[in-house]
Order: sequence, then C-alpha cells, then structure tokens
Amino acid sequence: MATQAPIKLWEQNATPKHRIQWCPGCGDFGVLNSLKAALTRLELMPHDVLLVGGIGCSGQIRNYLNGNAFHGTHGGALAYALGAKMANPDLTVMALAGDGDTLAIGIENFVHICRRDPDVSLIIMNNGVYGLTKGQNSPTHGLGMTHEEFTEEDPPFVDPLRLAITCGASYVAQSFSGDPKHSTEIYIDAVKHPGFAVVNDFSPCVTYNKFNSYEWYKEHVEHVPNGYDPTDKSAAWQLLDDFDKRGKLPLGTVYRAVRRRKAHSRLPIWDEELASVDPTPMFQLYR
Amino acid sequence: MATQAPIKLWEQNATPKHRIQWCPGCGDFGVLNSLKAALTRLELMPHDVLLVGGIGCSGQIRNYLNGNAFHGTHGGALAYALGAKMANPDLTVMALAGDGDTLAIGIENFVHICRRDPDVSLIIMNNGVYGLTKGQNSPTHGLGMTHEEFTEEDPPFVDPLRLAITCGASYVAQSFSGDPKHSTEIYIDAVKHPGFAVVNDFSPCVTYNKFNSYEWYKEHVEHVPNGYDPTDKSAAWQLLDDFDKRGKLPLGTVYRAVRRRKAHSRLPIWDEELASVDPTPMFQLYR
Amino acid sequence: MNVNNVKLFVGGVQLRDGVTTVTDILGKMVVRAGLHVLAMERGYASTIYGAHQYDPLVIGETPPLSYGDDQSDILVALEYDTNPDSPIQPNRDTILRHGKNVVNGGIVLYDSTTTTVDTADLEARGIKVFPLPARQIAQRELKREVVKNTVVTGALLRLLAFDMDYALFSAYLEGRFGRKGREIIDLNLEAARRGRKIIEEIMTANGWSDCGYKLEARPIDGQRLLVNGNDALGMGAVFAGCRFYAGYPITPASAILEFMERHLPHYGGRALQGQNERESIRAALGASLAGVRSAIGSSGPGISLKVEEFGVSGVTETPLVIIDTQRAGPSTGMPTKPEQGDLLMSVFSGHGEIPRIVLAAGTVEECYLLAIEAFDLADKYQCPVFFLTDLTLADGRKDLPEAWFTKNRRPVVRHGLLREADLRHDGYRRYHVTESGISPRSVPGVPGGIFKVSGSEHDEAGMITTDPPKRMAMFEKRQRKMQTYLKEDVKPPEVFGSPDGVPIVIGWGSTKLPLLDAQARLRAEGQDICALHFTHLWPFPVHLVRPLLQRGSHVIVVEMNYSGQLAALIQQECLIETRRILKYNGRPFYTSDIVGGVRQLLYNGNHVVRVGDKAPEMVLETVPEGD
Amino acid sequence: MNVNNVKLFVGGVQLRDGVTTVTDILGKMVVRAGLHVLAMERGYASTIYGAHQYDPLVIGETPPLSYGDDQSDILVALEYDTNPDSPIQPNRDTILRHGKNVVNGGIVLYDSTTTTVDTADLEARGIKVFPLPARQIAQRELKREVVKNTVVTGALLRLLAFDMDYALFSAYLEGRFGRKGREIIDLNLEAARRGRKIIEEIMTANGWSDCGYKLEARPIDGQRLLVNGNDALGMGAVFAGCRFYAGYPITPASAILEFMERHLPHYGGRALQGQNERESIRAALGASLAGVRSAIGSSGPGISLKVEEFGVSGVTETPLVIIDTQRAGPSTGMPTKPEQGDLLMSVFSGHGEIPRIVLAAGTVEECYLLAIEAFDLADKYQCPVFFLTDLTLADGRKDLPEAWFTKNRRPVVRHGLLREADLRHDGYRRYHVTESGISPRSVPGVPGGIFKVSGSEHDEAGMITTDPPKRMAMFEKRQRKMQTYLKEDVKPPEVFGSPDGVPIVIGWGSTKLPLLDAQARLRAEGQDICALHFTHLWPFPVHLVRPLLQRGSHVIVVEMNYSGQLAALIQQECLIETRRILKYNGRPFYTSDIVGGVRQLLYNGNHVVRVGDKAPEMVLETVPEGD
Ligand SMILES: Cc1ncc(C[n+]2csc(CCOP(=O)(O)OP(=O)(O)O)c2C)c(N)n1
Ligand SMILES: Cc1ncc(C[n+]2csc(CCOP(=O)(O)OP(=O)(O)O)c2C)c(N)n1
Ligand code: SF4
Ligand code: SF4
Ligand SMILES: [Mg+2]
Ligand SMILES: [Mg+2]
Repeated sequence: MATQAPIKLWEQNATPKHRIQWCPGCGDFGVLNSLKAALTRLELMPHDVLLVGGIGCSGQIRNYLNGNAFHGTHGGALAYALGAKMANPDLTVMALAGDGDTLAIGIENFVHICRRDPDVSLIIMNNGVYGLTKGQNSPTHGLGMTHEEFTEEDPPFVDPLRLAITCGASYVAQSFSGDPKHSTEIYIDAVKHPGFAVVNDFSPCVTYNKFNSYEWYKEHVEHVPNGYDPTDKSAAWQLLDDFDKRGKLPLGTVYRAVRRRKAHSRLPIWDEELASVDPTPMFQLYR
Repeated sequence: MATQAPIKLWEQNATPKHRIQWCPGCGDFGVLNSLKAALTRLELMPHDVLLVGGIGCSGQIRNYLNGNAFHGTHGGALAYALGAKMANPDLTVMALAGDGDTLAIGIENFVHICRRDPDVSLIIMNNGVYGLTKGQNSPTHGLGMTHEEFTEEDPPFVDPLRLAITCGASYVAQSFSGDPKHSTEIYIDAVKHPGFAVVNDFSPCVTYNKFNSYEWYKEHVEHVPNGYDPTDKSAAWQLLDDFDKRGKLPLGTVYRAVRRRKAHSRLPIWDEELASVDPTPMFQLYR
Repeated sequence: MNVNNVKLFVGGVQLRDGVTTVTDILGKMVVRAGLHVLAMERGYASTIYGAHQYDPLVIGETPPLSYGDDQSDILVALEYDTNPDSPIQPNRDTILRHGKNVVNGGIVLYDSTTTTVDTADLEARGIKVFPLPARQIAQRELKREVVKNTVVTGALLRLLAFDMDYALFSAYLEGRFGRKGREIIDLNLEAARRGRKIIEEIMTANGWSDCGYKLEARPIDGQRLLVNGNDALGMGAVFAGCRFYAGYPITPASAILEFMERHLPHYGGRALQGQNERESIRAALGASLAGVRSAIGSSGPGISLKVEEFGVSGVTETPLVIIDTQRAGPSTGMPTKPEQGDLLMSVFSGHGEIPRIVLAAGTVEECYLLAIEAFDLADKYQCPVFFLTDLTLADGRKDLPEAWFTKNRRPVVRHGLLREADLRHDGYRRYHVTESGISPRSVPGVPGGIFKVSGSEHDEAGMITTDPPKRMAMFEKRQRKMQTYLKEDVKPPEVFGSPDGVPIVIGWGSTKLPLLDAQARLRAEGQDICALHFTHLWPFPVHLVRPLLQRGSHVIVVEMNYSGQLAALIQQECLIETRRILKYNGRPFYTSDIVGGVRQLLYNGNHVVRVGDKAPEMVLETVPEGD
Repeated sequence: MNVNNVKLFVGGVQLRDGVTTVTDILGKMVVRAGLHVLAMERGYASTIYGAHQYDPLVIGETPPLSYGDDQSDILVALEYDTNPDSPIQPNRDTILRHGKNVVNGGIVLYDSTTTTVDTADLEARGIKVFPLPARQIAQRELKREVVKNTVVTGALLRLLAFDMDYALFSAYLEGRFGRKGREIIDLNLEAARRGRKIIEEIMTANGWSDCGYKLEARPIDGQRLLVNGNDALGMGAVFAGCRFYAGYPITPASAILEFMERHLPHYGGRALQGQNERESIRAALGASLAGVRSAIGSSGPGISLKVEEFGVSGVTETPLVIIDTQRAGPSTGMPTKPEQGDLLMSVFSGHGEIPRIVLAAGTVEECYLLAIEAFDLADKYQCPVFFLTDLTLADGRKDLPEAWFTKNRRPVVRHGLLREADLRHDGYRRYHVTESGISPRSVPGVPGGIFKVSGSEHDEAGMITTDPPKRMAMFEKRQRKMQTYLKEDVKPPEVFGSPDGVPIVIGWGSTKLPLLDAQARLRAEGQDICALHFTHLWPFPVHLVRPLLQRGSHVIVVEMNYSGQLAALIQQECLIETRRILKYNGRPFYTSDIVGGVRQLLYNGNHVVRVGDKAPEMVLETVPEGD
C-alpha cells in the first residue's frame, strides 16, 4: 500500500461497497470531492492521516474517505483530535464536523482548542441546521434572515469566524461547497498551517434548510479582495464588518497568525521506548 | 420580613453565626460589600432575588448574602439562572461565579447564554486562578504576563469582554474589587439592564495569584473616558484595542445594546393556574 | 376470505419514497371506519436519505394486541429506480428483504416503473403479485410526481375492497387540503382511481374475483385518536401541569420536544431547545426551582451526559421528570433501533447515593397515565423521577378513544408547595428534617420563604456542613423519602394469571404486549405461564414482589438487552435466581421469540436464551450513521 | 514509659497555621530514624482558609497497621489568636474538638501566644499540658513569624525525647535549604532550642522527669520513602508506561495531575490540565487511539460528567485507565471527606452495556501494584479500566522501602499492538471477531493498519451497521473479552483466616486496614472472624467468591456508603444474603466501628448497622464550601 501513488488512494471511495447516504444535492458531496482533491495534492499517505468525524450527516464524510477515522461522541471531535495530535505530532489530524456538533454541544471544546492551537484542521460543514435530527435550528441558523425580536428560546446566530478569532485560532477561513476549486485551495492551506485551522464551509442542507440554498449562497458569497493581508488582526475584523455591512459573506483566508510553539516529538509507545525509566527524580521527593 | 426596610436586609450577613472562609484580603470581600451596597440601593427585597453561585471560593458569596440562593454543579450557574428567569421573569436573578467556573468548564453555557440574552446579571470574580482547588491556572491566567512560546498544555488566556461581545451579550462591563464605589455603580447598572449583563470583576486571589495583585491591578486599571458611548459596538472594540495597546485594563461599561425581546409572564405553577386546560389543540392533530 | 384482519408492510427508500404517507392515510381512514390499528415507523435508518425503511401496519376488528412476528399479509414496495448516488440499486430492497416473510396466499404490490421483478418464488407460494407503475402514472399521466403514493393507496383500497366509494378518502383529502384545495383533491382522487384500475385489470387477467382480504366499516363509538407513545406522553405531561420542558434534539426523543414547542405556549408554558445536553437539564432544574413542573427528555447518550445533574436534583431536592426514550446503545450504538439498556443506569448512575424513582411505560396508554403520575411523584418526593420508554413505544401508534384521555385526567394538586400564608411564622427551614423525609418547599418570590439550596451537604437551613451527625441526619432524611414512597405510592407489577406452580415470565416496558401474546400462545399449546409486568422499577418493591415470585416454578425475565438488567435487580433484591430471554439485535421482541425462549428454558434447561436470527436480514449492506 | 509507639494529632486554622509542616518535618525525621509512620491530612475543609484542620501522625517501631480510633496520645494545637474575619474565635478549636480524645496520661501542647486555656479537666485525667507562646517567640524574639512551627517542632522533639542532638533535624534542614541556607538553618535550630527550653522549664516546674513517651532511633535497612496513595499510584503509572495523563483539577485527584505534570515530561510524556472534564477524557482517548498508554483522574463529580465517554472507550475499544479518588457525595457533597460511594456507578453507569473492569486499591502498596496492573489490563482488553481509591488512601502517607518499589517494577509489554511487520498482509480488520473477543489493535501512522473506529455499532471493518446478526456478533465479541478476563486475569479477594463456620467480614478499598485491625481485636476478645478484601470488583468473580462465602456462618460487608454497594453486587451475583456495617458521615472507619458493628450483627441480630456518633463533633460550626 505504502508504495501506491497517493493520487489513486484519495480518489477512490473508502467504502465502495456502501451507498453514500446523503440526500442528492447535499453540500457535503462538494466537501468530499474538494477534500479528496486537497489530500491528493498534499501527497499524504492515508495511514498518516487521522480523520475525526463529528456526529451528524456531515460526520459521515470520514467513512467516505480513505485514512484512519475516529467517531466518538457528539461535540467531542476537537478534543479527541487534540489528544491524538499531542500524542503523535507526525500525524495529519483533521476534524470534520457539522455546525451543530461544533458550535452547539461542541462549543465547550471549540473555544478552548482555539486557545491551545494544536496543529489540527477543522472543517465545519455549516448548513444552519441539525440535518441528521431532521432540521432543527443550529447555532448558525438565521444567517441572512431579519429578526424583529428574539426570545431566549430563539436566539441570534453566532459567527464562527469572529468567535474563532476571539478565542485565539491562528488560522480562520471560509469556503463554499458550491465553489469546490476554491475550497480545495483553502483546505490545502489549512492543513499546511502549523496550528489550529478553522474552515467554515457553507455546505447547504437541501432537505431542511430551504432558505440558505445554493442560490442564496451564490448571491451572497464574495472572495476576499486580492492583496488582502490576513496576518493583520484588525484588518480581519475590518473585513468582516465591511462584508457584513454589504450583506456579503467572505470566501477565503480571513485571518492567519503563526504562533510560536514548543516542538514535541511522538510520545513513547513501543516496549523498547518504554524500557528505561530512571526513578530517581520521583523517589527523591519522598526521601 | 416583607415590612422591613431593604437597607437592613442587605447589610446584615445572611449567616452571622458563620465565619466567612475567605483568606484575609481576598478580593471577594470587596465584591461582597459592593454587592450589598448595590442591592440596598436597588431597594430589592431578598425574597425576590435569586443568587446562583458558581463552585469555587467566589461562589461562597451567595451564602454571605441574603436572598434565595442556588448552588449546583461547577460551571452550571448560568443555565440554572436561565431556567429560573424564563420560569419567573419577576425575579431578580444573578449568577455569581469565578473565572474558572464561568470560562473553563462553564464556557458551554457562557457562549449560549450570551446569545439567549435573558435578563440575568453575571458577576465573574476573576482572579486568574482556580482558587478553591489551590491555584491552578484558569482560562484568564496570564493577564499582563509576556509569553515567549505557548504549548497546547499552556495556552494564552481568553478575554471575557471580547468573548461576551462576540457571543452577543447585550451588556458588558469591567470592575475591580479594589475600587468598590465604582463596582457598586456597575452592579446597579448591570441589574437594571434588561438583558444578559456580564461584569468581569478583577477580584485578586492573594494566596495563589501573586502576580495579579492589588498593586498590579491598581497600576493597570483605568476608567473608560467620560463621554465614551458604549452603545456603539465598533467603538467598544476600538476601546478594547486602545487599552490593550497601552497595557491598560478598562473599568466601566464597555458595551451596551438593548435587544428587543418578547415579554413573557411567570409560568403557571399554582393549582388554580393549572386547573383549566383545553385539550382540543392537542387532540385535533390525531383525529 | 380474511375480513378486518390484515397486516401490511410498506417499504421503500427513506425520505425519497414517502413510506409513511401510505401507512398514515390508510391508518387514519381505517380508524375512521371503526376498525383498529397498530402502526409504526420501524425500519428507518439513522441517516436522512437513501437507506431502506419499512413500516408495519396491523389492522384488526378488535384492537390488535401486538405487532406479532415479522411476517405480513400484504407487502408494498415503493422503490422505483436506481439510486443516483450509487452503482447499486436499492430499489428491490423491500421485496428482497421482506418477501420471504409474506404469508402464503398473501399479496405483494410493487412499483414497476423501471422494470418488473422476478417473483416466481413468491407466486409459487400462492402469493398474488401486483406490479404497478405508480411513479410513471404520476409523472407521465398526471404530471405530478407527488401523487405517486396516492396511486399506490388507490390500489391498496381496491386490494382490501375498502372504501370503494371513496367516501372516507375524500373526507380525508378535504380535511387535509380544505376548501381551496378542490383541484388537488380531484387530482388525488383521479390518482387513486388509476391505481385501482391497474389492480382490477390484473385481477381480471388472472381471474381473481377477490384477493383474500377485505375491510368492512363498523359502527364507531365516538372520536378516536391515532397516537404514539411520545404523543401520549406529551399529552399526559401537559395535563399533569408540566409547563417547562427542555431537550436537545436526539432520536427518538426529539418528537417530544417538538410536541412541547408546539403546545406548551398555548398553556402559558415554555419549551427550550437546549444548545447542549446540560443546558437543557440545568435550565429545567432552574425552572423547577422557580416552582414550575418541569421535565427533560432525551435518549441514551443525552442521558449519560446529564448524570451529574441527577445528583443536583437529588441533593438540592429539586423535582425533575427525566424522560429516556431508550434506543440501542452503548455509546452512539444504533440510534434508530429499540433497546432496554438504560435501566441500571437510571437506578445507579452518578457518584454517591441519591433518592430517585424509576418508572417505565409498557404501552401507549401507560405513557399517558404514568406521565401524569411521574409529575405528582416528582413533586411529592422532590427528587428525580426517571421515565423510561423505548423507540418501539415512542414511535408505535395505535388508536384510542378521545374520551379515554379526558376520562383519565385529574386536577393538578401541587404537593407541599408553600404559599405566603403558610410562611407567616419566622425561621422557615428548607431542609426541615421530618418523619417522612419530605421537607415542604418554598419558591423564590414568596415572602418568608427564602431558601439556601445547595448540592453540597447542608444542614436544615441549607448551610454547608461536614459535621458528621448533621451529614448523617440529612443523608438519612433524603433516603427516608424512598421508604415513604414504598409505603404510600409504589405500585406492584401487574399480574396476568396465577403464579402458583407455573413459570413466572416477567417483562418491563414495551415487551408487555408480545409477552401477553406469548402467554396466550403458550396456553393454547397447553403450557400455562404467569405474566408479570413492571412499571414501578425503583425503589424496588421487594415486599410485594418477593412473596409473589416464590409462588412460581421458575422466574424468567424477558428483556431487550444483553445482560438482563431487571433480572439483576430482582436477584439483588429478592435473592431469587432468574432465567433470562434476551434480545439485543436492534429488533423488537416477536411473540415467537418469547414462546420459543420459554420452551428452551423449560425443556432444554438453559439459563439464558439469546434470541435473534443469525442469518443476515439484508441483502445489500447500508451505512446507517450515528445520530 | 511508652517507647516508639505514639499517636499525635496536630490541629490548627487551615492555611494560616501550617498544620502539615509540623507532621511533615516530624514524619520525615522519624522515618530516617528507622521508625515507621502513618500520616495524613485528614481534617481539612474544602475552603482554602479559616476552617479547622487536624492531621493524625501515628508512629511505631513496626509499621502501624491503621489509624485506629479517634483517640490520640499527644495533641498539638497551633491556633494562636482571633480570626480577623469573625467575632468568633476559632483559636481553641483543636482543644475543644479533640481534647476529649486525648488518652489519660497523654500530652497537650498548644500555642499560648494570646492567652492560656483552662485545661483543668484534661489535667484531671493526668494529661500533661504545655502552653507554648510559639508565635510570640518567633515574632518578638526571632523576628520571623515563619519559624513558629519550628518552635513547636523543637518542643515536640523534647516531649518525645527524640533527636536531642538535632543530628536528624539539622540534616533535614540542610536537605531543605541547602548550602547557601546556613543563616536560615541556624535560625531554625535556634527556634527549636527555644521551644525545647520552654518545655524543659514546665517539666522542671512540675517535677516531671519525662513525659511518658520516647522515640529511639533504630538501625535502618536502606532508603525509605514517605508516600501517600496518590504518589504511589503516580509512580506505578509511570513505571507502567503511562505517557499521557489528563485531568481537570478536583479534590482529591488534583495531586495526581500535579505529579504527572511534574514527572511525565522527564519520560517523554505529557500531562494535560483539561479546560473541563470532558476535554480531559476525550484528549486521553485521542492519545490512547494514537497508541499511548493513557489515563485520566478525577473524583465523583468529574467522573459523573464523563460517563458518556466510558461508552466510547467501550465500543471503540480504546483502552483507558480511569482513576476515581472517591470523596463524599452525592453531588458536590463533602469534597474533602472520604466515602466509597462510586462503586455501582463504576460498574453500571452509562446507557447500554459495555465491557469494563473495576479495580480498587486498599493500601498505598496496592495503589502502586494495581496501577501497574490496570494499564496492562486496559491494553489487553481494550476497554475502560476503573481504578478506585478514596480520599483516605489518596492523602494518607506511610513509609516504604525504596527497594520495594524497584523490586515490583516489571518491563512494559504492549499487548496486541500491531507493528508494520504484523500488517504486511492485506485487509486488516480492526474489529476482527475472535475467540477471546480481543481484536489486535493498530495505531495510526503504521502502514497497512488503517482503521475506521466508531462509537456507533459496526462490522469487523469498523463500518457502521444495524444488520441484526452483525450487531449481535460485535456485541458478543466485546462482552466475550470479559469472559476471557475472568479466565485469565481476575484475582480473587484476599482471604485472612479460615472462613469455615465463622462470620466472613468483607471489605474493599481503604477499609482494609481497619478491617484487619478489627479482626485482631475481635480474635483477642475470643470472636474469630474471616476477613475478605476485594481488589478486583468487576466483572465479578462469582466462580471464586460464591463457594468461599458459602463456607462462612454470616456474610458481613463493611462499606463507607449508605446502601452497601458491594453487598448489592454480592447478592446479585452470588444470591447470598449479606449483612452490612455502613458509615457515611465523612469520617473513615475506626477499628472500633467494625468491632462494635460485628458484635451488634451477631448478638442483636441486626441486618444493617449504621455507625458514626450522633453528637456533634464541632463546637463551632464552620462553613466548608463545595469544591
Ligand atoms: C449527546 C447527543 N445528543 C444528541 C445527539 C443527536 N444528534 C445527532 S447529530 C445531531 C446534530 C447534527 O447537526 P450538525 O452537527 O449540524 O450536523 P449535520 O447533520 O447538520 O451535518 C444531534 C443533535 C447525539 N448523537 N448525541
Ligand atoms: C465537575 C467538577 N470538576 C471539578 C471541581 C473542582 N473545582 C471546584 S472549584 C474549581 C475551580 C474554581 O475556580 P474559580 O471558578 O475561578 O473560582 P475561585 O475559587 O477562583 O473563586 C474546581 C476545578 C468540581 N467541583 N466539579
Ligand atoms: S439532511 Fe441535509 S445535511 Fe443531511 S444529507 Fe440531507 S441534505 Fe445533507
Ligand atoms: S484562595 Fe484566593 S480566592 Fe480563595 S479565598 Fe483565598 S484569596 Fe480568595
Ligand atoms: Mg448542520
Ligand atoms: Mg478564579
């Protein structure tokens, strides 16, 4: 296997004998294809990649791709990814999850992982709803809608980009599964970034979100202007505000700031690596 | 009791026979006194007030004050407060908790309650550490320190003010228990605000945080300039950046934006309120 | 000729083929015709689209007892074409999977739009096969694909010789599309006629005067409702005075949240879709603290995530009804499949020891009645009350008289909730130590009722303490409430038949009906058994159960889990050995599972029988996802 | 004259009075003198400052078995003044609380800086009372308040006629302050001398030639370590190859996190202070997935919050060691008091059913040995392994030979972790169904070992399925691992004495030593009992335990909880009736509790004895907080 050219490895569906169970037209198909293209271009070997899937329609993507996959509890993807990456920095670790998984129940991890800045890439397949549980509002629901009054039950949405920047994420970008070429570039960029990379990908739910449709997104997305410098935080904030004012959604890398981090090598796991242990430092405390 | 003048009610310690178990000099003493002053000035009756305490040294404050008190799990204060306020909007509901309780384990509630905007006031007794568990770093640890490089284990702190604004809190202020007169005004303001009010109060831990001491805070705090307009969000952001650049910490109301909300009356609880129920709307669905 | 007694299976591709619309229309019409039904969305996978779904519909002149076994009289296959997402065709799933379970002489109706299917083997068993190009008719002839299932319905009505004048059908359509819907109503009637026409052509071609089944309307005794366990539970909660409900979406509990969001506002209440599992339960505890009868609902994973809050409810003595619509675990397991794997968690989860009450409903009716009881118990004992159902019950619909629901309502009485008048005297103590263990509650906002409530150990005033005697007194006060419950409120298991000298077969939750079915069958075969069904599981009523069990020849427990969880509790509490019939393959118990299981235990001397066939049911593997 | 056998209680105001410094210095010196100690921080409240704290220190010529009862030979009271925060003085707490427990003829030493205390009643019992203005001496005479406890130590050395030439004391000081610390070392020596002087004055004034107690150094057999359960557990984990540890701070588990943060980096490992409970366990699962031996540690509340992840470990078959240093629950309960309330949670928590192993250490030695075993078991069975200790064990220190630790190490062998060489052939299946139920693991990064892991039900390849036979096969494969464990690795309870015809008294966890103490006492009184101690609690070794229990006259279970949790498991598994001695007032078992309890059960025929005195221990109520 190790000898095959990566190209083949990523193009083929990891589970050819299985039907892909997304609704026809689901945005996640676009993400899947862009991701295959990105991983191919990155020339990564599947056995060096760990895909941590969220729970939701979106999370299924991990099984439609080659590479190692982990699928635990709803909202936990980023924390599993953190542990795996801390244990073995040589792995390419990606978290692939929905907006509900990441920003509702998963917010407890999202905020803190942004601070910790592990070299992990997160792709949020954002469709504004909980697809898999039949369309309830997610924390990003309401994008583009005008609300007269809110209630505790029905709050305004949270913007993943601003939240990520505020919490300290070192790479923040936005893509649209209706613009697969661009998403591919963004995914490649995110994986290459040596820190926590958040990609908010608009991935329409054609079944339960009739408002934020492909057409709607096409009308509202707009690439960040060339020459825009994502390394300037206040510029990033400025950009987001400007797009807001114009009722537009920026596509591209909004913020990037490489943080200095102490390097760490893979933790010892094999018998020989665990053989010699000098107890003195422990003992001397209790003498 | 209902006849007594509020003044007496709040001045006296709710638990005279008990020793207050904070270290001499703990910032929480200042918060306690300012809070007593604020509640007195607000002329609230203790039976109309519900104090939800966090778990930590800070959370003890609920028992040193009159009024109803609830104390559940670590990090849960805001969610209990949300439910109580939704159930009975006539109550004055306050959450009194530490920085660890609110921003570490409690982040899962903090972010979403900011979005929901219930008429609840939160006072974060921020000391940069987990006091009650003997001084481990909290998510606000590192304020004022210069870090060369970070690790996943030891991340940079999160700013409660920026986080609150980003998540949609409608009132965001900062106070310092070394400046009790000012805190009193802020607390009054927060309670009066008809929405979710976040007050980040610097309340030094004299035992476990030797860096962020009273002296240190005195050198770094600075009141927001008079004439500053907290209702302008970008101004708020500007203010925070300016203070950062100057290495200062703003004291005062940083952001305020009253959100339109549907009014709701107390939910029925007494037998007579629950007596008449017309089943038709339910039945007709299944006929 | 089989009159007013038929079981259908309707299968197709999830979401796309609208399986439920067929069972829904037919079910409603049949009920209005004075007949009785059991209907459920059983076969759906936990992906939204593309998996195979199959729903049973049992029709009877008298209320059918259970879904019986996996066999059916009539099989309807709605798939029509190739799944665009895959080289593999799902469109023969229904026939491939369930054809073998159609009874000899039964009926198979399938959509032949793309091609006909080789059904020689079925015909060899005397099964009448009807290829119907429903989708083609809808698209080509009627230009509206949506009516494809009306074409199928029309065909079904003919096969069942039911409502031939479309009186009920038109009424249904009018109710659905109302006045302005004339045009669409006519379209649907036409669609039905076309379906009927094809059936009649095939019948004449084969010289079949009838198809062996027939539905005849019967006089109706008042309005009837077609409801499932979740609906009944929701109505019970509303009548019981529940005015705050919180939940984070999860299969199969989401439907309760939707019910509450839809209805609570009419009654001055509020429903909250939590942003996570703990926000839901904490908000519900806050509302309960404020005096409102509150509940939360979830399923396995969402219950596991709330464990710490059960302790808060127990120690702060804040009442809460906790609904667990069980699904197949552990972990994410099989979200759309039933199981009874959460009993021991309900009884023992959480660090330390709290008073708690665990109830489980066995039928749609019990979902309603026990829901009302649950809120009273929570109020009286100020502790968490667990309410267990499972997916079979949650999604399984049956018809009940509207009058039955109203008859079983009772006015809400809040137990020991203090009013201002009760609090005139000074020094109210929230945790006053009493004989019964119950301390009268005050709610915030009532003068004189100020309380200090905490999840840390506390004294009568609610102040924190570690003083050993105070700790003991408060711990024992809390636990004493359960003694009071065992004296005043616990209900013994329901007993069917005499236990003396015969095997006692025990069930809890949704196994009730298959169990009673099995009892009837075993008796018919000359093997008498006593059937026992538990609704009140914890605290365990040893004093009532033990003497009962000692009278039987064997104690056999039937459970939809791997280890036998009620069996474990019985052994622990009664010190009586139990045998077990266990099923955990994600399918509900069939009557035959229990009948066969009892025989094996009695004659082969097994101690544990694990049922569920070893041969794969599916021809094509699908990938249902975790939700 | 009482030689080399004395029990001290040192009390004072938490944080302020530095209670532990005294027991710490003395403890270390005594161990270096070849004597043996038990020492613990028992009395602290879960507030940081101001509550009453009291720590026992037991000294013996041979290793003391247990802390015995609540009585002491020497009581040291460090409080000196009025608590500035309150009108009420805490500064007599120690004498008021514990004076009554000083043995006749014992010693009371207290700080008389502000005033002397009326101790007539104590003197009446022949107790020698020594007022010592330690703080005054430190502040006024030596100008350094910090040395006040050295003054006390000096006094204690004299009272115990121990290390009169300060050889050990100077050595200790040099070890602590090193070369450059000359000045401060001299200051401390001077402080000690002043304390000694006062004692000698009082002795002469009273004409006491000695005080009835004496410590004599004995030859030492090599280096000894003074460690508590948390330390021993940490060392065991490091030797066992644990290289990733995560925890969210909580009493009394935080100390393990601190140990790991301090030591793991030396060994190439990492320790993570989680930002919440679930981040900790999820990160640990991620690290384990990547092949690292991983553990998490917490106490009750933090364990309850992680329940859903236990299911993930169980179904994904990702090994994890879960340490629960139990404290008094439920909910926040009494964070700084011991209890054994989490056994049933460890065994049953979580929805659905997973394979899991539950171990509990009974002594400091077992904390070390079982920790090593726990990681091997987790690795071999690829499931969660629960490791229970409790606050008594976690904080209780004793001396052990350094050689003992090295002797009991063994090289780490990773069970069934596949390397590239093992994966040459194609088609590796992560969940290959085997006889033993164990499927060889691969780790990410190893060519040929690619896996799909999921908490949803899956087939051998890890692909999600709901196919009934596949579900059954995978469920049974997981559970089969526990059968293998019962065959190959489970350990029976440790048996002390013969069970035949005598009462069998059973314990688990930290009750071991009081239980053995009680056995000795009962035998001395002519009542023989057999003592049984469990370390391997689940899966329950029925085949080994049942025959054993059948041989006794009674089965009595001793537990620090309200209901008798092990007793419940024994009844459930063995169908043998149990009697129970239960204590849940936040204090550890005293030998007398068990001796008295057994008598009551045998002679008064009770079935359950609940021990713990009913009279308040405290004179002043304090407000320990939840943490
Ligand atoms: C603890 C828990 N609570 C609830 C669920 C049910 N659940 C499954 S997926 C999901 C949300 C999915 O939404 P999102 O993350 O946006 O993914 P999408 O389906 O939209 O791609 C929920 C609530 C669960 N699996 N676990
Ligand atoms: C679930 C759970 N985990 C951990 C703890 C232990 N704990 C108690 S207080 C606390 C943190 C306190 O820090 P903070 O909120 O900042 O309050 P402070 O003591 O600093 O005022 C922790 C971790 C707990 N009580 N519950
Ligand atoms: S429900 Fe929505 S998110 Fe899920 S598969 Fe269908 S389209 Fe995609
Ligand atoms: S430890 Fe810190 S926060 Fe806690 S009481 Fe002492 S000073 Fe205050
Ligand atoms: Mg979504
Ligand atoms: Mg703090």
